[in-house]
Amino acid sequence: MDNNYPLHDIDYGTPKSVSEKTVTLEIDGFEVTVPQGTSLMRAAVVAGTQIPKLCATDSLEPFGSCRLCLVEIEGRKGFPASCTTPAEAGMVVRTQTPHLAELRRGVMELYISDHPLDCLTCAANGDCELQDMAGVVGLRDVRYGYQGLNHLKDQADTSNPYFTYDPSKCIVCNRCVRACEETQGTFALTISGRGFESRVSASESQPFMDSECVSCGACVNVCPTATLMEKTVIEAGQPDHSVLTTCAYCGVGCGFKADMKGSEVVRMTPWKDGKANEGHACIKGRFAWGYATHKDRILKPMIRKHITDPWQEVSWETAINHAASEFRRIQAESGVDSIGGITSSRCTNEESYLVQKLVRAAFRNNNVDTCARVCHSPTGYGLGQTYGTSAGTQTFKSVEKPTSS
Amino acid sequence: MSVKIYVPRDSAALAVGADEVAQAIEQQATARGIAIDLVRNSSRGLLWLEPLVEVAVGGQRLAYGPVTPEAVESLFEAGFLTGKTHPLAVGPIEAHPYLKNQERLTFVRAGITDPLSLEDYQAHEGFAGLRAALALSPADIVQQILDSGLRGRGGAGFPAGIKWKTVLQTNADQKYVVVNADEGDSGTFADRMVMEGDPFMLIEGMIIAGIAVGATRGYVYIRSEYPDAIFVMEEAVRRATTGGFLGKNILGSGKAFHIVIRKAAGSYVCGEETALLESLEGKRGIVRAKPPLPAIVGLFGKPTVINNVLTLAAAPYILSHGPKVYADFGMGRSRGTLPFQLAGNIRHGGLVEKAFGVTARQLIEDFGGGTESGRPLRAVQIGGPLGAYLPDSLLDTPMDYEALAAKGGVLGHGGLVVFDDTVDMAEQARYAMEFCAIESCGKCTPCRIGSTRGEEVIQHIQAKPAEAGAHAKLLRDLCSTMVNGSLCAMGSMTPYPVLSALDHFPEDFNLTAETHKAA
Amino acid sequence: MNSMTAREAQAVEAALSRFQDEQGALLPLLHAVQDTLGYIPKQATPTIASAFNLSRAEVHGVITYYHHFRQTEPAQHKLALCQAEACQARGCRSLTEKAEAALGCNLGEHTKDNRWELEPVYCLGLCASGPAMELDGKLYARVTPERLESLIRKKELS
Amino acid sequence: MNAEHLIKMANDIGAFFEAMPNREQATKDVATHIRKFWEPRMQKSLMVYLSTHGDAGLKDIVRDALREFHPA
Amino acid sequence: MFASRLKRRLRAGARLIVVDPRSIDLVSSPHIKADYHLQLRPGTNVAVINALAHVIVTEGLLAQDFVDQRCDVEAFNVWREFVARPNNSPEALEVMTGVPAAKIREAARLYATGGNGAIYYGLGVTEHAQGSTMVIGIANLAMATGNIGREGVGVNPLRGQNNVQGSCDMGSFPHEYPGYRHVSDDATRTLFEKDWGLSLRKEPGLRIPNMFEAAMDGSFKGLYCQGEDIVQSDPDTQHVIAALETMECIVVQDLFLNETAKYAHVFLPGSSFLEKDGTFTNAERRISRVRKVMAPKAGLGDWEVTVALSNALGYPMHYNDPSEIMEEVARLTPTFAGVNYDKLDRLGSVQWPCNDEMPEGTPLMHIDHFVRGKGRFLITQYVPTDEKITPKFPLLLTTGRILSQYNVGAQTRRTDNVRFHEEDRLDIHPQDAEERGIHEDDWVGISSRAGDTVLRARVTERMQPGVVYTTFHFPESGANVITTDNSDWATNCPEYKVTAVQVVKVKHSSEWQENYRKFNETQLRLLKEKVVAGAVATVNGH
Repeated sequence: MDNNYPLHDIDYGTPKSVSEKTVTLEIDGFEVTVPQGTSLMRAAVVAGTQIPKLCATDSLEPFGSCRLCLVEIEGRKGFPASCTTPAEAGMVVRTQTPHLAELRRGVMELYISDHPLDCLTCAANGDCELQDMAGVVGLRDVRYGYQGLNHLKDQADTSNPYFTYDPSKCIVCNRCVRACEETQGTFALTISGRGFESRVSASESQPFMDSECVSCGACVNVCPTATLMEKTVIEAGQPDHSVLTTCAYCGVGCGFKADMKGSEVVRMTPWKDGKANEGHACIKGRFAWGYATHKDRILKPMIRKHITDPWQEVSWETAINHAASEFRRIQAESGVDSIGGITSSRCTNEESYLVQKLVRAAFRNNNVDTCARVCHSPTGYGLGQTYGTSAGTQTFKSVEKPTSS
Repeated sequence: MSVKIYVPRDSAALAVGADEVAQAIEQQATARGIAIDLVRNSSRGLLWLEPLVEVAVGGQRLAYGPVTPEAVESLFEAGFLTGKTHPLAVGPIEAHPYLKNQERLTFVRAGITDPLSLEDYQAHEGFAGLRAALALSPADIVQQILDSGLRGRGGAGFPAGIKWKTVLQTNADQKYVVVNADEGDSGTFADRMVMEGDPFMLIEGMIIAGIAVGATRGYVYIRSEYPDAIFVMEEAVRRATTGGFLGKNILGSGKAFHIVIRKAAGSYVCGEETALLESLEGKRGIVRAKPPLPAIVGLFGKPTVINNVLTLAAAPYILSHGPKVYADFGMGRSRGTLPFQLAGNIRHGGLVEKAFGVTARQLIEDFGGGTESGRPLRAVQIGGPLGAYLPDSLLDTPMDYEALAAKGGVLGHGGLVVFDDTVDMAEQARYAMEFCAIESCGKCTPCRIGSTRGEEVIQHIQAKPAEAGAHAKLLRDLCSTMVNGSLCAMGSMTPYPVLSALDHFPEDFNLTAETHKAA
Repeated sequence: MNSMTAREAQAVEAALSRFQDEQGALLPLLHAVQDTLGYIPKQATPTIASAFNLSRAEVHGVITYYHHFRQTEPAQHKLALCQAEACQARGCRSLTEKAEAALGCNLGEHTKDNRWELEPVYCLGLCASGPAMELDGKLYARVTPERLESLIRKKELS
Repeated sequence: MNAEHLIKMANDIGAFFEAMPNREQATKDVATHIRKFWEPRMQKSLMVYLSTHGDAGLKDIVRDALREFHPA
Repeated sequence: MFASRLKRRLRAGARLIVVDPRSIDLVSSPHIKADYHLQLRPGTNVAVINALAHVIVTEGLLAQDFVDQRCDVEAFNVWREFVARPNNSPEALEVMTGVPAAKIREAARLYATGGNGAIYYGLGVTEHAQGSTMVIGIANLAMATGNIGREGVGVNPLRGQNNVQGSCDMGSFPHEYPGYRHVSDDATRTLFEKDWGLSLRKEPGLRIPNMFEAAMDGSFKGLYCQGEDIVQSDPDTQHVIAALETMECIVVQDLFLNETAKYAHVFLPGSSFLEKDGTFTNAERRISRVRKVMAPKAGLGDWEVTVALSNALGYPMHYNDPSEIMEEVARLTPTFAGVNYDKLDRLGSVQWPCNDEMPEGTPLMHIDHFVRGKGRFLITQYVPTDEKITPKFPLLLTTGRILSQYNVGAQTRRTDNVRFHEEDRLDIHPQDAEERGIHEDDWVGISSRAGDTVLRARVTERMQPGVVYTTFHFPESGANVITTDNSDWATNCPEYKVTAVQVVKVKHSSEWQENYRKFNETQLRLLKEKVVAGAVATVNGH
């Protein structure tokens, strides 16, 4: 299909800085200029280098917990985390040195010492950042063994109909907790306990369905492992291609990637560059798309004489000709104005346009209305009368504009 | 005229029966029909002598200690009220070499005054620093702190004046002064002694900082293990407010400052400044990534001076005596004095305030009198649970941030914990990892998982001598990951005691010279 | 969901009325509840969360983070023995063994009849006079095994 | 069409415009609104009803506005 | 979704005024606390907006410069005189609205002086007898305070359905061509007549409620209904059904046999959004592409069905692809002149107007001047709704939706979302519940002058005393059996938000529900017993 869109977007690690001022620095010998406030991690991506990372993702504020993204900066002691260190003019940064390699391997060795070794049968196989990073840092051995204290026996929570939470695979990167706070604003997740016992907890360490979770999927979206995972992907496996589209539920019009396996949807992922939603979504668009293949779908045209009659399944041609002849008959008997049409706010612009054209040009009257009648027709009237346009005045993003005028 | 008798109420005295002693003294006095004026002072820091009872006789304070309730009757019998001798007699306390040989700038009033008496405080130079500060511009106050060379006493040793300056120069509608009184290091108790023994000094230091940087609210974050300090500080804030030293109009200056005492809830990491701020905000006390610095984005997102108790407690002296007097003490970049705390297996445990530069050996032998057990000293842990264990051979190192660091040591909060030769250093190393595992906030991976693995690896070394070499290597690699990779000192310094034990006492780790070298 | 007992509700209400409007005062509130009841009832989490404009998750996260806070009723007597280095240097390890033997429960546990709980504590600030401990809120230093046994006996009789 | 409904709808329109200070303009606005939004059948039904039953139920402004509409 | 963005801004320090009869989550939820919750009585919106305007005018909080430069000053003066009248003061309206005057005053001051002020609203504004008046009142308020024409301000309806904006833009209203041009406008009509090759009518057509009226009258007998379930979603269900039952040919095009299809004579299978190419226009006028990820399951796309019907009716339509439909829209609609699929593919999306002047679209409207030229104030006399409480119907019912369900629920009820919202419930304040002996989970009968139904009760302090609430996601709930035929004076938008009702504890479902159950069983049986393809179709006309 020519509609294909990359399955995985580039992850810049930290959000874009909006500063108009720029700084120029050197990363691994390459000069790069970025807006002031840009993290070293993001600047590195701009310069063409992906610094290893697990807790950072560009939809969330930097957190600095995984310690894989450490770098060396000339003239500075230690190994600052590139996600939380802003780029400064004149900095000379190295993202790959033997010492950094050793450090990253050391951290990965710790991660894997408390992680199941079931990559091949894991639902995230092929789409797991932990797996990727183990490869990137060249982890070859876990000298701690696997007999130490661990969470491998933690039980998965499958209470949510759309995704599972498997704490045995959790690396406590806090991405889910932060997404629930920063992206969704529900604060349904936290970490319970501390130290080695730190565990992602829905509300009061409850099953997700009993918690404050509203199933928006933001946590699932940012999870770098198989800890929070769509059940559809667990069942069907990883998608093989992706098509950009727009959610058909509410008036926000979220951009989505339909992640496909052949002609089957396996996941709807909110599109990062969708301007209405910027990578976020709600339970409906994210998960409630199964109706499209529901057994209740009627796939053959049907006709009947009276509503007390059984339906007759017929060909498209028969059905359409029947409808047309009925309409013509009614118009002949009761006048041109005795029929009409209703367009749907659920259908596309093109479809709505055609239905109103059908009414005006083929029915030869203006008896066309839309279900917007029963919701927003006063908006159209009121704003039309006062401002001259029957529509909202701003972009959604406008709400994020600071208060001062 | 009634006789003035002093019985400390510092918790180190209370824990060994000071209240019972005070009660016994009152009973005896009543029974004998003697009028006494019993003052509950604080401790002077000669803790092996607590409860240390003092009697004011002829312009001197004569001390007896350690006094038990049972010994009180004999003290009366012996005529201690007129300074007569007794087996527990210590003599004129101020002449005691332990005290006489100190350089007390911060602990100048400790044990002398009634900690909660505003009159007593002011009679002993109290609030002189504040009055001096009120006559200065904020920038001038900050300059005096800079000139004094005062460095943060919490362990990191960052110049206090630079912090203050940053806060002063950051514009905000609200700024804060936060006192880090989460003194969780084993072997340290100087903060506690300041708060219990001279709380107005800390309050005065906070007000000075507030005026200097433009903050009107202050918080004191005190660990929940210090109930007495919390009680005394709360009472002191109440009294200082009533006395016009706190509130909307400090001493009629038109400047405002309010103090809230907050109790911690059992988290060592909350002694790290950003975790402390999280905790004050009512959150999980996990460490924030820096930048931004608390001086710019601190408590509730506002510019915040966050200093240790001893740091702020030094401010009144600097302001009242001038920065030069203070800076004249010390050595190198470590200016002024540090209240050292002698703890663990030591004969004369207590608080010794000395200028930087004194050696550990001087502290332990000259002041501390060697081990309490009388057995040979084997190791001293300096700077709390994240501090290195030093063997006897390194005890002549001067106590100065840089000089100690050069020897792999950490001055930290100035606590020295002495161990005799019965100590098992592998067990001490294991404990360091265990403590980290118990207290890790869980945010960063090297600390969260590394501490648990560290404990396991050391257990392995202890249990399987044959594999000690390979595991010692793994332990060193882990320590390197923790040192270089951790987000805060909890993870990055836990390896200090571990590695120092491994380096100086390999025999305790089942290592031979050969396997030790290989690891 | 179970609701709080009248006593619990009253304690939570009283604490809320003191701290609800103070910025960031979740810890003081939790302390106040625990100081009154000896623990923070699990059922109080939703009430506290809504009063503080927090989620239940956040309150839960805070309560479980701090070792001082507990959600179960404490034993009748609490003995906390310092386990930190300064007390180690002065024999806290053997003192702990004594306590475990005397009470019949391990460190970090409580007795079967819930009359005693034996907790570790990491530094009471009595490092020059260890081993130190806290028994039902009162501090003791230079504790000898004999002294510990006599204190336990005294509590048992009371 | 149900005349009662139509009268109510017309009066509701009248109620909005009658608050305007310029009565002449307001009356015109009522008429314009009906013309622009009511399908001819509705306009006609109302006019027929009024011509047979009288306009007692109408607001004054609506009555004035409807003068422009000629009964079918 | 939008709430997440809004809350982010609130957490960053923005202040919030909530006007809602219910204590919704936005009033108080983690890290969100409204500065003012104006908890008005349902149906008094216009009174509240007038009171807010009164405070702004009489306390000198107007953005006079903005008004002078940007608005029709004469109309403004009329408005100012109107809202300044004592009968529009918060104090005068306090008893009626139930909102303390002082709160209104403080909220008005905050909106007028708190820096950028933006208004976001949903159906609580529009679905009233005075829905249009309220929208005008909101528009007035934004102009009076200069909160229009730059980032961070504005008037923003939040649309319930994916393409509410688009279907209106596309000329779905009986009085308007695409681009909101009246059918009586000769120039526009001529344009379409030329393009479509025939003459067009200049009188407005029937609106949905008018269609029902005309059906009852016998003058409306055939309907082509694409993707809407009027039986479940329109008010006064029994009236709607009665109207449909009189009709001779109802053609329903949908994914499922929805409630309306149960009254239909022809069922044409529809396609889901996954099966179609096209565009949706969201609440911010953003036109985004919908892309086909699978072939239409029924063989034909929705647009192809409409084309086929038109062809069968003798008006031939020729399109090879939906992009050609958009080309026609662009050709005939000035605000869409610059829209085409290539551009949408390139930019991701564009916001109309998109034309030569604004080739990449218009994120922000009314920057230097209003689209109509000068902004026009209109006075907004408060007219109480006819739905008033009486001894027989002493409570006010207001209806709405819940996050996990979508409108009539035809889709979401067929997903696991039902586990988040298994049934429609009646929310009732503890005081009202106690008076009636109602406890949580009890079955309660709700009756209005339109009809009655039975739901289970949820006793909650989110409600104010005297007001009850339910959702309408499940057909068997019959929420719209209760709602009346009252509607907005200007547009006939139904007054879903105010219905006088009584609520009593009951043991059985309502008569309507019993009838519905039987009817539904019959219809499902008729579907099951359908004569399958291959059999001879012998449906003849009348």
